[in-house]
Amino acid sequence: MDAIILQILNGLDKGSAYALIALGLTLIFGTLGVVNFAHGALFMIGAFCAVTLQRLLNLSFETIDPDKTDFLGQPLKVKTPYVESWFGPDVGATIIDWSVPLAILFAIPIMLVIGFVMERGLIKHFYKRPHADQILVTFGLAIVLQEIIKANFGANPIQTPAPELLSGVATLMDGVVYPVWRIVYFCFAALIIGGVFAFLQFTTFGMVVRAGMADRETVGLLGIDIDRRFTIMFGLAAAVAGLAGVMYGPINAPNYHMGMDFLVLSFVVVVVGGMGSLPGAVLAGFVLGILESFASTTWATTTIPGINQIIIYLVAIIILLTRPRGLMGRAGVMED
Amino acid sequence: MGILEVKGVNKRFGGLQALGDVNLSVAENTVHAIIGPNGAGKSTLLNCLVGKLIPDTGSVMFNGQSVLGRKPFEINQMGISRVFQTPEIFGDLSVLENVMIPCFAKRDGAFRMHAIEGVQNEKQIMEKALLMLEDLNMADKRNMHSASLSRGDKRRLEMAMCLVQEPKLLLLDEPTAGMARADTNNTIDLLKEIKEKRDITMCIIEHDMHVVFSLADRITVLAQGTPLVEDAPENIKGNPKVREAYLGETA
Amino acid sequence: FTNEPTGGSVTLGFNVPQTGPYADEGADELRAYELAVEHLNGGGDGGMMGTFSSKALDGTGILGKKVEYVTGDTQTKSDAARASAKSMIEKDGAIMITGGSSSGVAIAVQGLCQEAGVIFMAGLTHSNDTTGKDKKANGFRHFFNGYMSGAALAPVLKELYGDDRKAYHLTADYTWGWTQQESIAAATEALGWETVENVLTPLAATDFSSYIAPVLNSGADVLVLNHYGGNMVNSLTNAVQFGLRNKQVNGKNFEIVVPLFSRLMARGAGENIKGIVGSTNWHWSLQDEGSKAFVKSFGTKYGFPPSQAAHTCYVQTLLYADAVQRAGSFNPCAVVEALEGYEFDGLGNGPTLYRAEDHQCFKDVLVVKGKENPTSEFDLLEVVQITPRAQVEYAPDHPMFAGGALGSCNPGA
Amino acid sequence: MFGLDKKDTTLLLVVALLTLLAPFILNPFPTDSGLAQFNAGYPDLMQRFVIFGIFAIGFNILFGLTGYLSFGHAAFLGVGSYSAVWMFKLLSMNIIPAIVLSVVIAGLFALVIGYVSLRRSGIYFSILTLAFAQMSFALAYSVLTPITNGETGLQLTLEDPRILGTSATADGSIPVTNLFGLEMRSATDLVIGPWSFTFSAGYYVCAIVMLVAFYLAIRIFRSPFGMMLRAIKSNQNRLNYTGLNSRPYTLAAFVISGMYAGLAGGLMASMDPLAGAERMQWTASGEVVLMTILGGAGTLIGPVLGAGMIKYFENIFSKINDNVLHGWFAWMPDGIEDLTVAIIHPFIGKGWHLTLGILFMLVVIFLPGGLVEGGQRIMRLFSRKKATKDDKSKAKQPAE
Amino acid sequence: MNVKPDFSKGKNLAETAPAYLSVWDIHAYYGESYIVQGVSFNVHEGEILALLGRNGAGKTSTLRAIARLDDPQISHGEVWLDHQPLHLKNSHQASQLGIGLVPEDRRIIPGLTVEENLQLAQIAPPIGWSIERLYELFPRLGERRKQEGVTLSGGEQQMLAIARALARDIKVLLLDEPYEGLAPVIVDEIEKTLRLIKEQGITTVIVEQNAVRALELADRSVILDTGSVVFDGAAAEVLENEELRAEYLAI
Ligand SMILES: Nc1ncnc2c1ncn2[C@@H]1O[C@H](COP(=O)(O)OP(=O)(O)OP(=O)(O)O)[C@@H](O)[C@H]1O
Ligand SMILES: Nc1ncnc2c1ncn2[C@@H]1O[C@H](COP(=O)(O)OP(=O)(O)OP(=O)(O)O)[C@@H](O)[C@H]1O
Ligand SMILES: [Mg+2]
Ligand SMILES: [Mg+2]
Repeated sequence: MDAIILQILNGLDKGSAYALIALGLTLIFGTLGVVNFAHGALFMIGAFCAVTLQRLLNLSFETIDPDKTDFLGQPLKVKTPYVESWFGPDVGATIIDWSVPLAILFAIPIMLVIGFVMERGLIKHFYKRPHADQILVTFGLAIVLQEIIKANFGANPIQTPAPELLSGVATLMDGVVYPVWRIVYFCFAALIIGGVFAFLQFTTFGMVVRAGMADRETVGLLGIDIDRRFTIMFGLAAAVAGLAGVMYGPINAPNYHMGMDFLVLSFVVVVVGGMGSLPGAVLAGFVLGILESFASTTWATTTIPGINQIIIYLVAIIILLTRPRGLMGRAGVMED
Repeated sequence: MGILEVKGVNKRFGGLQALGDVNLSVAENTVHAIIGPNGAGKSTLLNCLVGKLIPDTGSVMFNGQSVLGRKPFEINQMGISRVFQTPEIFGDLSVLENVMIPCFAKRDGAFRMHAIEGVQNEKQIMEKALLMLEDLNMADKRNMHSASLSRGDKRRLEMAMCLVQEPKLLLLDEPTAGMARADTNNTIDLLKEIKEKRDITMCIIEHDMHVVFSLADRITVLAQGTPLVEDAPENIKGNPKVREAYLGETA
Repeated sequence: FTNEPTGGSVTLGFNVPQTGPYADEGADELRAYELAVEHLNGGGDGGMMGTFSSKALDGTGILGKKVEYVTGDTQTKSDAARASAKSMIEKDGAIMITGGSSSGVAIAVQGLCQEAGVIFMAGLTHSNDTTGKDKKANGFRHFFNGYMSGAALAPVLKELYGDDRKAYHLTADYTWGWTQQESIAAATEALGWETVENVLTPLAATDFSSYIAPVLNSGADVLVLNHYGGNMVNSLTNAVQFGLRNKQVNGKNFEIVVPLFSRLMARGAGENIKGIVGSTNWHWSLQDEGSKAFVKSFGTKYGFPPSQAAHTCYVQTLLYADAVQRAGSFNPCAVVEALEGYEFDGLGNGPTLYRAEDHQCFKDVLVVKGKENPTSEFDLLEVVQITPRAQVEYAPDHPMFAGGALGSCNPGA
Repeated sequence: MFGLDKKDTTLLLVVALLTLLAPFILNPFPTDSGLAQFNAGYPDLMQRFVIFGIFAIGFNILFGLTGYLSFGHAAFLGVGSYSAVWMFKLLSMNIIPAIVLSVVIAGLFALVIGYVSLRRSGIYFSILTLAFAQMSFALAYSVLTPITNGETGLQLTLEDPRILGTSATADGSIPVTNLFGLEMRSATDLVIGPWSFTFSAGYYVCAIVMLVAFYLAIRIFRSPFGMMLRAIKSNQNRLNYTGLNSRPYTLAAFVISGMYAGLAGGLMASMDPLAGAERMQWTASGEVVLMTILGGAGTLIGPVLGAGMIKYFENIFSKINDNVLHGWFAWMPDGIEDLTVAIIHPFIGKGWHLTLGILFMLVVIFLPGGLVEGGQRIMRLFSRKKATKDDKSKAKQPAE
Repeated sequence: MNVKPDFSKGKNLAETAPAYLSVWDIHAYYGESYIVQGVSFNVHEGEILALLGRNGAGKTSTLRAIARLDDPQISHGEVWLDHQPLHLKNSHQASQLGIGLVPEDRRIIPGLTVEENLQLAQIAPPIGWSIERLYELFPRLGERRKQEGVTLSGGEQQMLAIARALARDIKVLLLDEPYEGLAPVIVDEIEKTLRLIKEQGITTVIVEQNAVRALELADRSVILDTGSVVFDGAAAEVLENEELRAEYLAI
C-alpha cells in the first residue's frame, strides 16, 4: 500500500516536471505552431541560470593557508565568497544556500529576454515557413545554445542543491516519507500551470494568439498587432521553460544536454495531450508520469520485461490510435 | 426510378436539424437544381451523397446501390464527382497535373502502383486533360502553379477535374460563384454541351438564378432542411412560397 | 602490415568522446595523451617515463621516429567511434588506436582494430566483456573491470558494514551494468550478504525516484548503484534525496555503494558522494613515485590533477611505445608478443602484469570513499584501501569471462 | 535516355560522374599539405557519404513527396543492419544475401509500422513513428540483447556458424565481407606526385548501388505514382473525392522509403559488419530529417548533398585539433598565431557541433530551399543577363 | 467621359488629393509575376465605388494592396486615406485607421466560434457596431453564435465576414465579392445594409461579379483589365454603355 502511494507521489512529481516542460512547449508548438526543437535548450538554460547565480554568489577571493598543501605540494589557496565577507558568514552562507529559490527571480527576466530576442531575431521569420525549416533552424539553435553552455560549464553535471530547509524528507503519513523539494516542485508546478491557465483563460490573449496562428493575415486585418502578441507568448513560454529548469536543478544536477534528454519526451507529451490544448498537455504529463512510475515497479518489470523502457511510447501509441487527436486536441492543428 | 434516390434522410448537428426527412429522386440524364436559402442544408445534402457525412437515418441509392458507409473514393469510383463550394484543388501541382490525376483515377481505379513509367509517357491521359482544359479556356494556363490561379480560375479548374472523369452523376456546389459573367455564360454552355454529348446526370446548387433557369430540368427548393417544393423551373418562378423564402422581390 | 611508418614519424590515433555526456572525461584523456606524446618525444619532465621499470624509451620518439597524433570524436556511440577510428587508420595512417570512455565503444573499436590490423589500447572500459567474451588479439586493456571491483570491494564492505547485509541493486540495463552487477553480487554473496532485488533501469532514465522509492520498504539495508556517468550522478542524488543515507534498517545504518567511481563523477555528485564507498583504478593522491611524477607533470602543465581516465590513457600510450621499442618493430604481431605476459612497475599501480591469455592488466585496485571534508574541488575521494593484486585475480576461463576467443594477431594487409 | 527526360538524364550523369570520380574530387589536397586535413577521399567516409545518401534519398521519397514526416526512420536502417550481420553470421560473408535480407526485413518492418502509423497524419503521425523507433531502440539496447548484443552492438565472432563459409580464416581471423570473392575492404592506392588516391572496392559497390537507388528515385518522382504522392501532400481530401485511395499510396511510399533505409543499413553492415542499437535512436532519425531538409526536401539531389554535408562535418571537422591549427598557422607571428588559433578553436574538434548548429541556421535562414537552392542561386547568377529588370517600361499609365 | 485623377506624379498627395481615399499608381507583384500594373483611382468620402473586371484582372490584388496585406508586394505607388499615408503602414495599422476588408474567401478563423470571430474584431480600437446589433442585422448568426465559424454554410460565412468588418469602426469598407454564394433574399438584405452604411458616411469599395447589382448600388465605377484601369467614371455610365459592358463585363 505504502509502495503504491509512493509510486503515485512519484508519478505526480514526474508528471509535474513533464507537464511544466510540456506547458511551455505547447505554448510555442501547440499554439504558435512552431516546432521548437530549442525548447529543451530553454529548459536547460533555466537550470543554468541557477548554476550561474550559484557561481556568482560563490565568487570568492583567495587567501593562502600555509598549513595545508594542494595536490602539487604548494600552499593551499582557501576561497571565501564575497557574499560571506559582505554580509557576514552566517547571512552569506544562507544566501548561498538559498540560491536556487533566488534564481527564480534571476531567471525570469533573463528567460523573458532570451525568449523575446529569439522570437524577434529568428522565429518571427519562420511562422510561415514549413515545419521542416522550423525544425532545422531550432535544432541548429539548440545545438548552438548547448555548445555555448558546454564551453562555459563543461559537460559534467553541476549540483544545484536545494536550501537546507527544503531538503531532506517529510513524513506524509505513517511509513510514507517523501523528499521535501519534490513536494515543493509539485506545488510550484501547480502554481505556474494555474497562473498560465488563468492568464490565457481570463484574458482574450489566448484566443487572439490562437486566431493569429490559424490565420495571421485576417487577425492583422482586424487591427490586432499579432506580432507583438506572438513575441509576448514566446517570452512567456521561454520563462515557463526556464522556471521549470531552475526548479528541476535540485532534483537532478543540471548538465548541458539535459534539454535534449527531455526534448523528445516533451514532444510526446504535448502531442499525446493533443495539439493546441493546454489542459491536454498537462493531463498527458501527469498520465505519462504516473504510468511510468508504475511501470518501473518490480512487479511490472517482472511481468513484462523491459516495460519500463518503453512504457511512455507504448502508451503514446495506444492513445494516439484510439483518440485521433490525442487526449484533448483540437481539429486541424498541425494535422497536415 | 431515378439514378439517384434519396429517401428519408435526416442529419442533425447537435441541436440543429440540418436535414429533416429529405426525399429526392433524380432522373437519369437530367439536370436537377437544388436551391434554397443560405443554411438550408444544400451542401449538407451533397456531403451525404459523397461520403463526407453519414446521415443519421435514411437511405441514399445510386444506380441501385447504396452509397452509405462507403468511403469517398469508393463513391467516386461508382461514378459520382463533386465540385466543392470552396475550390478544392491540388495547390502545389500544375494546372495540367491537377486534371491528369482524375484521369488516372478513372483509368486505373482507386490504387495502382505506377512507380516506374514516367508521367510524360502517359500521352493519352495528357491529351485528354489538355482537351478538357481547352474546353474550359484554360489551356494557356496549363503549366501554372494552380495555387496562384485567381479564384474564378480555381473554380473552373475544379470543374475540369470533375468533368474529365466523365462521371455518371456530377454534383456541383455553386459552380459559378465568383466567376465573371462571361465565364459563367461559357460554363453554362459547356454544361449544356456536356449534357447533350454524354450520358450525364447533374445535381446543381446555385444561387445565380440565371444559371439555374438556363440549365435545370427540375428544381427542388430546400428550406430549413426539408424540401419545400419540387417542380419544373417555370412553375418555381411563380411560386409565392419560394419567392418569400428565397427569391425575394428582385428575381 | 597496415600503416607501416615509413617516414620520420609515426602516427597514433586518440579516439575520445569530445561531445556528449562524457566530453569532460574525453578532454582529460586527450590532455593525458598530449602529455604522453610530449614525453615520448623528449619534451617536458618525462613524467612516468622516469619511474617506469622498463628503460627502453629514451625520449626520441618511438624507434627513433617522432610521435605524431590525430584526434577524433567517438561521441560515445559505437558507430561514430568506429567511423572516427577508421578515418584515423585509412586517412591518417594511424598505427595504434587508443581511447574511449565506455565499454560499448571500446569493444566496437577493438573489433575494428582487430579486423583492420592495428593495435587497440583501450581507454576507460570497465565491462568484463572487453577482455572476456569480446577479447581480441590486437586489443589490450590496462583499466580494471567489474570482477575486480567486486573482488576488491567485498572485503572492505565486510569490514565496514559487516557480513549480514541485505543488498538492493539498481543496474543500468545494458551489458556493462549487467556484468558489473553480476560481479558485485557474486562477491558480496560470497561474504554472506543477501541480494534482495536487482532492478534494471533504462539507460535514458534521468529521474530515478520511482526506482528508489521501492528500496525504502524492501527491507534492504544496502543500495548498490551499478550506474556510471550521468546515470550514477542522478541515481545517487535521488537516493540521498529520499533520505536513504539517514535511514536505519534492521538496526543498521543504511548504506549506499557505488562500485565504479571516478573523480569527475564524484564532482558531479557533489555533497552526495560523501562517505560513499566504491572502487577506482587510480587516484592522484597515491604516494608512489610513479603517481607523484605523473601528477606533477600533468598538474604543472594543466593546473589540476589528472583523473583516472587520464592516467590509464597515459599509461597505455607509454606501454605501447615501450612494447614497440622492445620489439624493435611496429608490426602489430611483434607488439602483441612484447605486451603479452609483460610484467612492469612504476606506472602508478604497483607491479602489474599484462596477462597473455586475455590481454587484461592485473594490478592493485583502490577502494575509495567520498571525502567528508574536501580541501579543494579535486580532493573528493580518499583511499580506504589498496586491494592487492592477488586478491582480484581470476582464471582466464572464469565463467564471467568465458565465451570469446582471443584469435590470432592480425597485422593487416 | 534511361527513360528520363533531358534534364533528369543530365542530373543522373552528373551524379554518376561525381560519385565515380569521388576518390579524386574528395582528395584535392596533396597528402603532405596542411590542408590534407580537409580531404575526405578515404574509403570509410566515401562509403558513408553514399550510404547516407541512399538513406536520405529514400527518406525524401516519403517526406519530400507526401509531406509525411517520419521521425523514426532510423529504425529501418537499424533493422537492416541487424539482418545483414545475422546473415553474415549464419549464412555467408557474401553481401548479396545480406543486403537482400535487410531490404526485405526493413520493408516488412515498415509495412507493419506504416500500416499503424498512417492512420494518423501530421504531427500525430510523426510522433507515432518516433514512438515505434524509440521502442525498437530501447528494446534492442536492453531486453533484446540476445539478438542485438545490446550496447556493444552485434559483431562477428570467431565462432559464428557460417553455413556457406568458414567460421574463421586459416590464420585465425574473422573472414571479410565480399561480393563473390571481391573483398569489401580491399583497396588500391594511386599515387600521383604529392597526391594519393584510394580506390576501394567497398566504395564502388556502394556507389553503384546508390546510383541505382538514385535512378529509381528519379523514376518514382517522375511517375504517376510520384504525382499522386505530391497530390497527397497538396490536398489529401481532394484526392479522396477524386476516387483515389490515399492510404495504399502513402503506405507504399512508406514501405519503399523503409526499404531504402534497410538497404542503407545492409550496405553499412556490409562495409563494416557491426550493427549497433544507436543506429535506431531518435537522434539518428533526426539526422536523416536534417540531412533532407538541409539539402532541400522534395528535390532529387538535395538529400544526398545534405547527407554529405553532415557526414563531412562529423568526420572532418571533429578531427581538427589545436595541434593541426598550429600547424596551419605556423607561418604567422607567434602572438597572432595564438590569437587565430584561439578564435578558431571553439569551432573545431570538440566544437564541431557548434559549427554544425551554426551551419544549419545559416542555411535555413539564407537558403530556404536548402543547399539545392544555393546551387540554383549560383546558376541564376550566371544566367541573370536575360532577366529584364525594367519594370517601368511595362507599367501602363492610368487610363485617361 | 472619364474623370482623370486630380493629381500628378511627384506632388504631395496629402495636400493635393481631393479625394478621401487616393490610390496612386500602384504596382504589385507576386514573386515574379507582375499583377497590378499602375492602378490609380480616387474615392470620395461617403461614396460607393464599384471595382469591376474579369477573373484575374487584379481586383483582389488591388484591395489587398489598399488593406496592406503582406502579399502582394507593392513595389511603388501610394495609398492615402484622409491625409494619412497608408502605404507606409502595415495591415493592423491600416485597420486601426479605419480600413475594413471583407476578403473574397471570407477568411473565417478556424477554431473560433461565431461569437469569438466577432469578439476578435473588437479587441483593437476603434470599435464599431455592438455584437448584439450585428445579430439583429443577421439573425442567423445570432442563432449560431456558439457554432464554430468554419462549419457555417457558405452564405452564413459571408454574413459573418461582413458582420466582422462592421464590428470595427471603419471609415472605408472594402468588399470583395460580398454577394457570392448568397441567396437573392439575403443579397437584398445586404444591399439595404450597404445603403444604410453609406448613410452613415462610410466610404465603400465593392468588387463584384454581379456587375449589374453592384452598379445599381454604386455611385462610381472603375473597371480593371489585366492589371490596369480601363474605365473610371459614373456607375450609370457603364450601365448605359453597351460597348463597355460587352467588352469588359460581358453583360
Ligand atoms: N459541422 C457542422 N456543425 C454544426 N453545424 C453545421 C455543420 N455543418 C453545417 N452546419 C449547419 O447546417 C446548416 C446547413 O448548412 P449547409 O452548408 O448545408 O447550408 P447550405 O444550404 O449549403 O447553405 P449555403 O447556400 O449558404 O451554402 C447551416 O446552418 C450550418 O450552419
Ligand atoms: N499568390 C499568388 N501568386 C501568384 N500569382 C497570383 C497569386 N494570387 C493571385 N495571383 C495572380 O494574380 C492575378 C490577379 O489576381 P486577383 O486575385 O487580383 O484577380 P481578381 O481580379 O480578384 O480575380 P477574380 O475575379 O477571379 O477573383 C491572377 O492572374 C492570379 O493568377
Ligand atoms: Mg452550401
Ligand atoms: Mg478576386
